[in-house]
Amino acid sequence: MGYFIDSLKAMATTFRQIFRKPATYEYPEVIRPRAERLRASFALPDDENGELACIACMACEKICPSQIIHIKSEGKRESPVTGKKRQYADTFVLDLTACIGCELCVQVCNSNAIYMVREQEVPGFEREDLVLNLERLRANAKSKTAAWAKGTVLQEMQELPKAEKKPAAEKKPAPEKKPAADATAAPPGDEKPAPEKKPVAEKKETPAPAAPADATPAAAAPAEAAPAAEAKAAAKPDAEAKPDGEAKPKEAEPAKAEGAKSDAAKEASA
Amino acid sequence: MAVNGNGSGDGRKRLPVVDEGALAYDHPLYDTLLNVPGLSVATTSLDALLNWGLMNSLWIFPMATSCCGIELMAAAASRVDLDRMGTIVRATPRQAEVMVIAGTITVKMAPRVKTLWEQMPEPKWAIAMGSCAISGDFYRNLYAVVPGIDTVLPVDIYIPGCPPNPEALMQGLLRLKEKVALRRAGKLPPHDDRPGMLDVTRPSIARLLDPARDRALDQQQEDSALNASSFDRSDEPEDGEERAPDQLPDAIASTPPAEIEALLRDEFGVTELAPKDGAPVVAADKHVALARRLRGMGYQIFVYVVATHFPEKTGKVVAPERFEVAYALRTVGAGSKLVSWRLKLEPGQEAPSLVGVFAGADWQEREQWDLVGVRFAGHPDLRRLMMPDNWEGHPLRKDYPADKACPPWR
Amino acid sequence: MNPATQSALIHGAVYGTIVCLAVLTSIAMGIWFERKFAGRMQSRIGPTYTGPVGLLQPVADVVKLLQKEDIIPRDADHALFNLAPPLAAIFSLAAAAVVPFSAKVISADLDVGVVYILGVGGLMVVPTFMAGWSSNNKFALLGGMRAIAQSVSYGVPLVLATMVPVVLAGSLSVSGIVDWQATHHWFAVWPILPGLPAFLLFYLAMLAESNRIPFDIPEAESELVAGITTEYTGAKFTLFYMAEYVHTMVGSAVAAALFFGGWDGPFAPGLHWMVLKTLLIFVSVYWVRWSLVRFRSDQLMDLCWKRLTPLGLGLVFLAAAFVQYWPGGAR
Amino acid sequence: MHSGWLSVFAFLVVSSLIGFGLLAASRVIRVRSKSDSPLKHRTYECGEEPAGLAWMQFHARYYVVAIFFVLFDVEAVFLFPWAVVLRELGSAAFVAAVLFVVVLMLGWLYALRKEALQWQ
Repeated sequence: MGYFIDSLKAMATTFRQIFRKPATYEYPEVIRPRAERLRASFALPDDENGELACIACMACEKICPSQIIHIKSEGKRESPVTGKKRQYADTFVLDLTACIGCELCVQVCNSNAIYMVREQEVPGFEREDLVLNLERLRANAKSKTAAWAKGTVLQEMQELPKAEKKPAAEKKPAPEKKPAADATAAPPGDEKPAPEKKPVAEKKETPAPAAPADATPAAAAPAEAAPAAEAKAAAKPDAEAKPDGEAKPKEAEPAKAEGAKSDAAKEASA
Repeated sequence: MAVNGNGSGDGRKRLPVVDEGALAYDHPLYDTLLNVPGLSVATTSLDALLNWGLMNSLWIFPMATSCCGIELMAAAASRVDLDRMGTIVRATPRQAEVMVIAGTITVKMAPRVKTLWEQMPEPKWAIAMGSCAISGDFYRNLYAVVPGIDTVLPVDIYIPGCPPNPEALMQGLLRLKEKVALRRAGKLPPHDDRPGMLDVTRPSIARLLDPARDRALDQQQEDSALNASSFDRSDEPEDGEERAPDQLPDAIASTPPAEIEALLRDEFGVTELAPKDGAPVVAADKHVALARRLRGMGYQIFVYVVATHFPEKTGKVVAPERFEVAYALRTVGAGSKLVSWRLKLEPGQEAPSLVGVFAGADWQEREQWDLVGVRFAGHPDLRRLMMPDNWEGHPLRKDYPADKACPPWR
Repeated sequence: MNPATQSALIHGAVYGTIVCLAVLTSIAMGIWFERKFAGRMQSRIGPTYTGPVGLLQPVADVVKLLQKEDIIPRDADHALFNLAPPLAAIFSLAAAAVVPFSAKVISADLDVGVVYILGVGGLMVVPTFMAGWSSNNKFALLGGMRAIAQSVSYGVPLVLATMVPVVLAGSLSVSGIVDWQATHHWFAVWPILPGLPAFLLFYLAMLAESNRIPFDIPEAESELVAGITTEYTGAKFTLFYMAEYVHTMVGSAVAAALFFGGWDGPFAPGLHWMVLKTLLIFVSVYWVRWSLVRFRSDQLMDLCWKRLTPLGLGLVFLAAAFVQYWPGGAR
Repeated sequence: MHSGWLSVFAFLVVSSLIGFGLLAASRVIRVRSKSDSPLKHRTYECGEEPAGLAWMQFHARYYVVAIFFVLFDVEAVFLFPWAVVLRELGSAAFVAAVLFVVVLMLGWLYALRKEALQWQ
């Protein structure tokens, strides 16, 4: 008997429910308010000068756990707007088919050049429809609302207390051979990324002043100067790629090391 | 593995052209009707009616293997309410049109998914919901995960997200409706040909309907699905023949650890302690006796058996390849005490099985054999537990390549 | 063929067509209504896309189901497998033959209509078990076994509940019982003691016979996938799906005729009253369905054999006593 | 009376037409799969290989239910004619039927006490 009374109570509950307003949002017509932190897709915004903010530092590509970001840059060139030399992401492919939405790429971006948006990408008929290229990512920046935070904001939230930050910052100015390694792991916010990238580019260029200075062709190197020839061969592709690199031999130490070797090569060839 | 697309002149790869127009079914009697002169108006309107019915009643078969399944459930609930577009969830594939693959598909699951897909009646569609189903997500290079379910069955709609929210599933179903309409009209869905992205999305095996796909692979996958659970049952125990644990006295007041130490030292000759945690290393031939003895002393819960593979070390520290098997037992009740010990095994050496002492050791030892490859001497039923029965190798050995392919599924 | 035979056949065929089509149409709308109703109970909306307010949703479902591929499992018994769905549809419809939808609209006015309804209703267990057995599927077989146990058990309270109006009206003809109620009083109203409990008993047994929640253990989705229909695709599944609803609908009509005076009612023609009463009972079935949870198998059996069967017998004798000893009860 | 059964027959024909007609209609418009995969025709068992046939012997425990059903249905067969003519026969018939059912219910009580009506 108790069961039947309970059943009647249950039926009364469901009956009352009929006259309440349904909780449904009729999706395509009515869009439920999106949560502030909903992260669905990506966007590449422009910087204040109206050009792509991304400087192809590859930090996001390196940190991505799913390895879905692929950036290619064709090196530095002059900005048509500001006239300054900077690096551009010439291809930026983000494969949304394997994205886990962890937002790490946003967190490591020092130039706020990538952020996540709240609107979902439209489901695709093909896997390729879900691959975001540069155009789609830039279009997203214009058409979609950004999720809750961008790179520097997130970095500030995670910033360590000042006292601990100091030694990390001091370590930086003493790179022996690889200033590139610090570029990705740079402590947030202490330097603008653009100058930080410079050593990377320069490191490639450092051998240049020595090798092509006296125009020593590799073929002319005699066989007895084996270590010198090796050093030269290693230096050569770079030298060819960037013949104008001799203009700034800034990093003294690596240049000296290379220079010593190429001096030997010079003597040998003479 | 597979070469995708038709390489064009400028050396940039093009996207594979999927043969969407080729329906997996035909309409024999109906097609005849369509060709009868004079009936064309009637059949055209009939065609429109049939298509309308198909579009507006897409029933779902949920292939929910992980977290995306929760969103799938949420999509059927009040906020989004898939029922608005006539979509209900059927538990049997025989009555569903749309298989929603929501979650990671492992190599062991893939034959089952294939079977269920085949068991759905035509016309049918598949929706890959979420990154794992689309591409295998960041497990896509892992030995046990299928790199995208479209390598197993033809996927019609890809819903991005990890996981996609319920609205995204609804949107996917609406997109599917578009596709159903197009397919009946003999048209292809709009295809955005963006060259140069292929390397990014290419799965390690060519997907279904891809022209580059090896047709033999379809057959292999089907054969594999047909024999998904076929294994040698000859060494399986008959009914009622299962080995019962030895009869031992019930729990006695648990022994203090110092006493155990003495016992190990004096009776079982333990001299060596494992580095780091100091667990005693017991000789393999004495270890069953030790377990029996400990059980008699009140350690009645078999906690774990964990095997670890140590590959051969060269360089500064030279060490031969070996396996270590860790065991742990617990006492029953409050203030429970733990005792653990190790076995060190050379490659090929077998660890005596504890199944005779603890019934719970059965599956745990099977798991360790399956994943690490330590054999347990005297185990009644030592076969694969986690991996498919036809799996080669033991994936948790250190020398096992993490991205090893397991044909035909990856 | 003599004219009487001919006219009887024509009468049966014409009214049969009308009744069958009317029942099928109303169950199509019933399915729509159920989905809307269930939606609102669950704070949802229910079908909206297909047709105005989703009214054409059941039509779309049937159109879709009819064009689905037909799969017969290799291990199944093909003949039985194919025969079960149409049989289910026929048996569920057949009981409607003797239900009076108004004083005139009745396909076949049998003088043993009540027995006919019980007999045909009892036959429903045959296609159900046929489907369960021939599928050669363990889920389907278990569903079939449960269906048999349930139908057979609940057949007894059903028979006993039906016997109450028979005793009270002294007639085995459904239209006779309705006539008696029209001239005297509805049995659910008076005599209140055997009448209303007998209706409730009939209602419960009807839910169980048509495998409705809370008695839907033969197709408990959480355990048995889809019960007996696990292996059925397309048109055959449609027939089962239809049969289930027809069974409920016809059961509601019989309940309306036996306990609520059928077509009897003021102001409006009899047909309207009958349809209204039938639909109200039909809707209440869905109200129950979307409010309660299902019984366990043993609870189901306990309820039937330990509670409902003795209760039914008691009600029959209460009714008999009323007829015998209540002043004016016999007339 | 005779004509009633003829009408029922006609009704059954109509309902069979509906039942089989739907199947026939579906035969015309349904699709045929081009795939002849053996997986398609395999018994559904959640994607697993079916473990044997479902046609096996198992204990259904319906023996008692069947006996009870027969018992109570036969009782119903006796009671239906009695119910119809109760008015004419008067209280003697009422008492007789009560006695009959009391005897029946004694059997039911016995079964209850023997726990034959327990389902575990």
